[in-house]
Amino acid sequence: MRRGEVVLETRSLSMHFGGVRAVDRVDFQLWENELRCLIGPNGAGKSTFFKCLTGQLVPTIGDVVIRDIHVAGREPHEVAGLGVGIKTQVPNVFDGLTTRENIWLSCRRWHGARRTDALTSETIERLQLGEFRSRQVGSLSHGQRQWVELGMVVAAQPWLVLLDEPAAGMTHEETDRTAELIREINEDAAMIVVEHDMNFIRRISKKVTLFHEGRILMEGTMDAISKDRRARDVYLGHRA
Amino acid sequence: MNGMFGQFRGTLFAALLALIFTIAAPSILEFFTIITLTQVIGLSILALSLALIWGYGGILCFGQTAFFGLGAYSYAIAAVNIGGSTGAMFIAVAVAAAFAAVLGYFAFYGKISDVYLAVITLTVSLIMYSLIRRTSGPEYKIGDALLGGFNGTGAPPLNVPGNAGAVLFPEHTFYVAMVALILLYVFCGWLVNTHFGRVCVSIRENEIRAELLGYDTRAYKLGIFTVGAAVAAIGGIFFCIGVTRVTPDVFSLGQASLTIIWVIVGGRGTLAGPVLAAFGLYYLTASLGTQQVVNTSLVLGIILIAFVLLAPRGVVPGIEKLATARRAGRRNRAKERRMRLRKPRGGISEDRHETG
Amino acid sequence: MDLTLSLILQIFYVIANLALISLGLAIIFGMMRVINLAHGEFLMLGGYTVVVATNNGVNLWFAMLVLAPVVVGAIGVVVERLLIRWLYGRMIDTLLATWGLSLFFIGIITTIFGASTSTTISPPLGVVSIGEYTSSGYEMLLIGITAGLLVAVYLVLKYTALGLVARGTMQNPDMAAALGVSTSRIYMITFGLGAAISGFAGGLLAPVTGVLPTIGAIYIAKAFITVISGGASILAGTASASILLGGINGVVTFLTGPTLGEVALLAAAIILLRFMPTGITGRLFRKSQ
Amino acid sequence: MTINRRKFLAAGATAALAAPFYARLGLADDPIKFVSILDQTGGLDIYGRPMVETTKMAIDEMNAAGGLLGRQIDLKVYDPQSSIQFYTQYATQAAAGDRADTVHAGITSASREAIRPTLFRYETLYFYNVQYEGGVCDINNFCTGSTPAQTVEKLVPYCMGKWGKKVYIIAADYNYGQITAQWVQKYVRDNGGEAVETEFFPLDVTNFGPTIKKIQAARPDMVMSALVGGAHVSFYRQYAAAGMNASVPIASTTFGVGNEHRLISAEEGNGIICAYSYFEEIPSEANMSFVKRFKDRLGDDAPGLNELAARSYEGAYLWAEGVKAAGSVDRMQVIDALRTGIGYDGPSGRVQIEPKTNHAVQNVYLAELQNQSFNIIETYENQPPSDTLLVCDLVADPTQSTFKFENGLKAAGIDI
Repeated sequence: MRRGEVVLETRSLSMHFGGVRAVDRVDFQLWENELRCLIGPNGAGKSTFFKCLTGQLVPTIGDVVIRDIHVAGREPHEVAGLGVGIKTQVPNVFDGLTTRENIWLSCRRWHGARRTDALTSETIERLQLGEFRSRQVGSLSHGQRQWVELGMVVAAQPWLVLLDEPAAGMTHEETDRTAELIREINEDAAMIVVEHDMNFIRRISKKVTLFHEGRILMEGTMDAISKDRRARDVYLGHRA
Repeated sequence: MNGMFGQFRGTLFAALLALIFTIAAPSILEFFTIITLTQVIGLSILALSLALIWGYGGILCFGQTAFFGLGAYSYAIAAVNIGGSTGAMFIAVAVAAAFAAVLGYFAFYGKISDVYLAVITLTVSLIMYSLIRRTSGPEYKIGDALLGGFNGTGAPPLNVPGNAGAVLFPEHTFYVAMVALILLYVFCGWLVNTHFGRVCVSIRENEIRAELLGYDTRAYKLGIFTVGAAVAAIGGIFFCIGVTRVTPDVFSLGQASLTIIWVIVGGRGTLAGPVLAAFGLYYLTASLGTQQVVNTSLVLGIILIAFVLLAPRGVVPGIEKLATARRAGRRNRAKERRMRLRKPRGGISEDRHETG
Repeated sequence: MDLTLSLILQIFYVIANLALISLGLAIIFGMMRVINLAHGEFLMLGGYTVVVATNNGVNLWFAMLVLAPVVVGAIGVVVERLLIRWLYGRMIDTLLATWGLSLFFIGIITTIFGASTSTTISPPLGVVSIGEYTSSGYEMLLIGITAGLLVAVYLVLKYTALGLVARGTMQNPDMAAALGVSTSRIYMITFGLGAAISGFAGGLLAPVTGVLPTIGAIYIAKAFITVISGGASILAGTASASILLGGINGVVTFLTGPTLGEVALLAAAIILLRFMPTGITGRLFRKSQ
Repeated sequence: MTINRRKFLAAGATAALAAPFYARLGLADDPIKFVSILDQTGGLDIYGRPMVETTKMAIDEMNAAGGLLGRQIDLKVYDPQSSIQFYTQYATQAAAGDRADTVHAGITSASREAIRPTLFRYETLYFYNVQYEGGVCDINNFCTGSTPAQTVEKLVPYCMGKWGKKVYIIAADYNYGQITAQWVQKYVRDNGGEAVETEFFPLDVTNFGPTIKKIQAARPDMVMSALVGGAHVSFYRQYAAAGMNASVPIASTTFGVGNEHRLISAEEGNGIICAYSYFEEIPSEANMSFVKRFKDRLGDDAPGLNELAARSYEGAYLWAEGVKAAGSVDRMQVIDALRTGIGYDGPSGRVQIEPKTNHAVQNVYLAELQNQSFNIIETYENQPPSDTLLVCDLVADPTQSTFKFENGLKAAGIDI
């Protein structure tokens, strides 16, 4: 399991907005079946970095390679088309459609009609969304909508999953279930999770990448990072 | 499937009602009403086309009239040159769809925002309005068809396929038009329930999400836009056959606005609503024109203003909402109350139109 | 040489004319996101105010500069209170409402004054000569008034408390409300101001074009395209789009004739929107967004 | 394509369809049905409203005088709201629904061409009482307005003689303007003059600045205008504002018919010379009485009278003359009677149907505008529709129902 091949790689990836270098020459590698957390204070560039991976932003310089395919500058649907499941920061769901329809649309991208129906029911079961199956997603709570979106990611059975703040705005109980789900997903897929919540990261992570001012400050286990002075300065500095 | 997707049975039911109406028309309507219905059917097909691409595809095309008018003009010109209506209809639909495909390609692949797409399509329609009005000189001919500028050009009547001499009577043209409307209505109802249609609805709801699921949203939007243009072109064909003439007014700002208004009045997210709204507003306007007591514009203006204040969601969704509320109320009043304490339903999808 | 010079002046006038008929629409659309299909009728009402007032012996300048904006501005406030304010957040529905409003105004004016109204006014100020070519002095004055109007609106938006609050409210109504600003009042004033400027424009143009209840239809499409081509920034957008579209229209009209002039204007707008989908100012003046 | 009514009724299979149809066939002492379809709202209302008022006046007068053939006349007015689609709607309603005995309808040629085939198909007599470009050749359609050859032929030589031979032509960009401009060019040439430029304007143009500069550069002796509609009124104002009306005078066959002379001030309009088959200021007994009756009827709100309004009145009376002569309202009998050369002596003088074209032989007047009213300066009596006569002969072929748009020009020797 450990250290198979590299499934996602960035090569001196940079994203400039005017004079601001939101992401600055980042070299990053993700291995098969790895679960990597990206952390960093606000404005560290992790969300911009994430958007470069998903195709929502076109990097100024550098490249993103997913399984030997160059994807920098490609459309998000082309990235997703490689079998990558993506969840963005704000709950990005189809508010006017029901829970079931949301998940159905995700499955149907990959499977025929009959398989989709089965898989949709399965996913709803797995995420315990049965109660809201026929409710319009727009009428659900924030945490519930986050779950619907996670359901959409899972339902497509991706081999690589990119999550941006999956636990944001969730209740304690919901966060627990999310952590559990992420571990479950990680059994079949490599993952990148962008997160703020240190406690949450502690529960899921194996390896963490710390961003600061557009660059990777350090990589290591959560324990190692939380003991490091530089890392504490980064956070404390911003807290002050 | 239920919710947004689950309306196909209702579509078939409405189509059946329309079919019964068609068959019963001669015994319940006056003869002249039947023969003037053809042009109204043409307009209602235009309403249907916008109901499809705006109500379901989320594409606010302010210039749907561009395809409507292009269909009408192409039909008139082709029918004069070919000397028969059947081939001309296919040509008209192909011209409008091809034009929409090119325009849509530039718009969607150029990532033009929603509001500006609305304006660009309107501008295209207005350019056609200006250009076609430029053609009043005798030198503006396509084959045997004189374009006629401001005065427009005559639109030949329908004939039996393969026999250009066998021209249909106006009352028979009504049947053809009505059947076309019903078939197109069922087609649109079927389309929005296919995988393609559902993806289009999802793009309306959240384009980024659809893209992140791996759908090439540009291609889907282009697809439904082109289909909508083809439907609008069929509307244009029947409209000009009904009027017996096509004039530049088909491209005008007034006609473009009216098309949007049908969909607002009928309700976004339904197919039958805008179609009925087109019929209703037409006959309201036509009947106002038969009286001499008050100014027609004045009355029509007041009715529209009152409508927007009193029935903000459109007629059909308003009725549907009432009906659902009553049914749900009977089933489970307590649950309804709980839901109402949370967020108002559907608010978010409407908000999308305001940004941009 | 004389011809060139007088032609340049003429093109300035075409540009000023376009800016004048668009500005009221730009304010209402830019700040409130309301597409006002009754914009042409606001211009028409301004024109009628001037014609009716002068027919009853009121001084032409007073009617144009004071009465027209005040009357139409007041109508705008009433319309906002009775109709538009119920529709905030339903931008598309304002299309239907203002379409109805447009028909209503045409109907009521036709009912009161008939299909046409006799007038005695003509453009004041006589003739300006450049060599052998003559231009209307009043048209030259309109260029100046339009420029002045743009500057005045700019100053109001930029430097007065009202302008600042209005811009803030348009950006983020919730935030402004939290600051204790009555958004409802701001919308009312903005709509009234937009209507007043439209009325002002309509009044100024009355001596040049005459008035009819249905004359609004002539303006609305052109004003709409100018505003959209201009993009997000109300003033810079309206001004730059007027210069570009009016310039093209004026030059092509002179070179080939008025029909192609109109077509060139519309084609320029399409090309513009293709390459700058958010309008001129969206691309060139990002800050103004 | 024609529906033969008798055949229709005989066919048992269509009986169900035809039921509402024949139920409406009137009895002998039912009122005669007169339908008027004219725009009273929308951009064309400046033309349509006066026409409706004079039509109402004509029918009221006839009824007050005991009606026609001892029957009252029932006037039904439809307002198509400046929209072609409603013309088709109401024409069908009038023909197949109301079973009208005559339909007087249409302002633009577009509206006429939309309803002419419908009324021919449903065998309903049709009067078009508007000045237009000529060329209609339809046994069922009487066009009583003046056509370019009637007015332009008189106006151009008169004005060239008065002002000079260099003519600058401006015209509205639609059929009427295009064809009128061609006729103007022809008569300018025929009279030894030169048309220095011909320009066409879309109907919604309000800014004439660039054109006025071009006129200044071209230095013509006169401007010949065939501008039309509310927007084009701006031209006369802007022309005067640039001081041009003092140096280069204007002649027109379209100015005044939409009450343009009251929409601009006296100084702006003074000196414009126009040609029509009717002016409100015609000093004849018949006209002064007509104007007085009209003003008494409508009081202060009375719109100005022009060729369209007067001809709508005269058109109604001309039809009544036909009915009286035929002794019946039957369509073919009335058509035949009208084509025997009967006429009506109305406010504009004698109006008489020319049987080859179903157009009117009528007086043509030239008038000069002073202080918002026209002074008649020339009168030409009994002018034939010489343009349409070149292409149309309904005596030789009385089954025709066409609009010879191009042929009229070709026959006149005008290149297209």
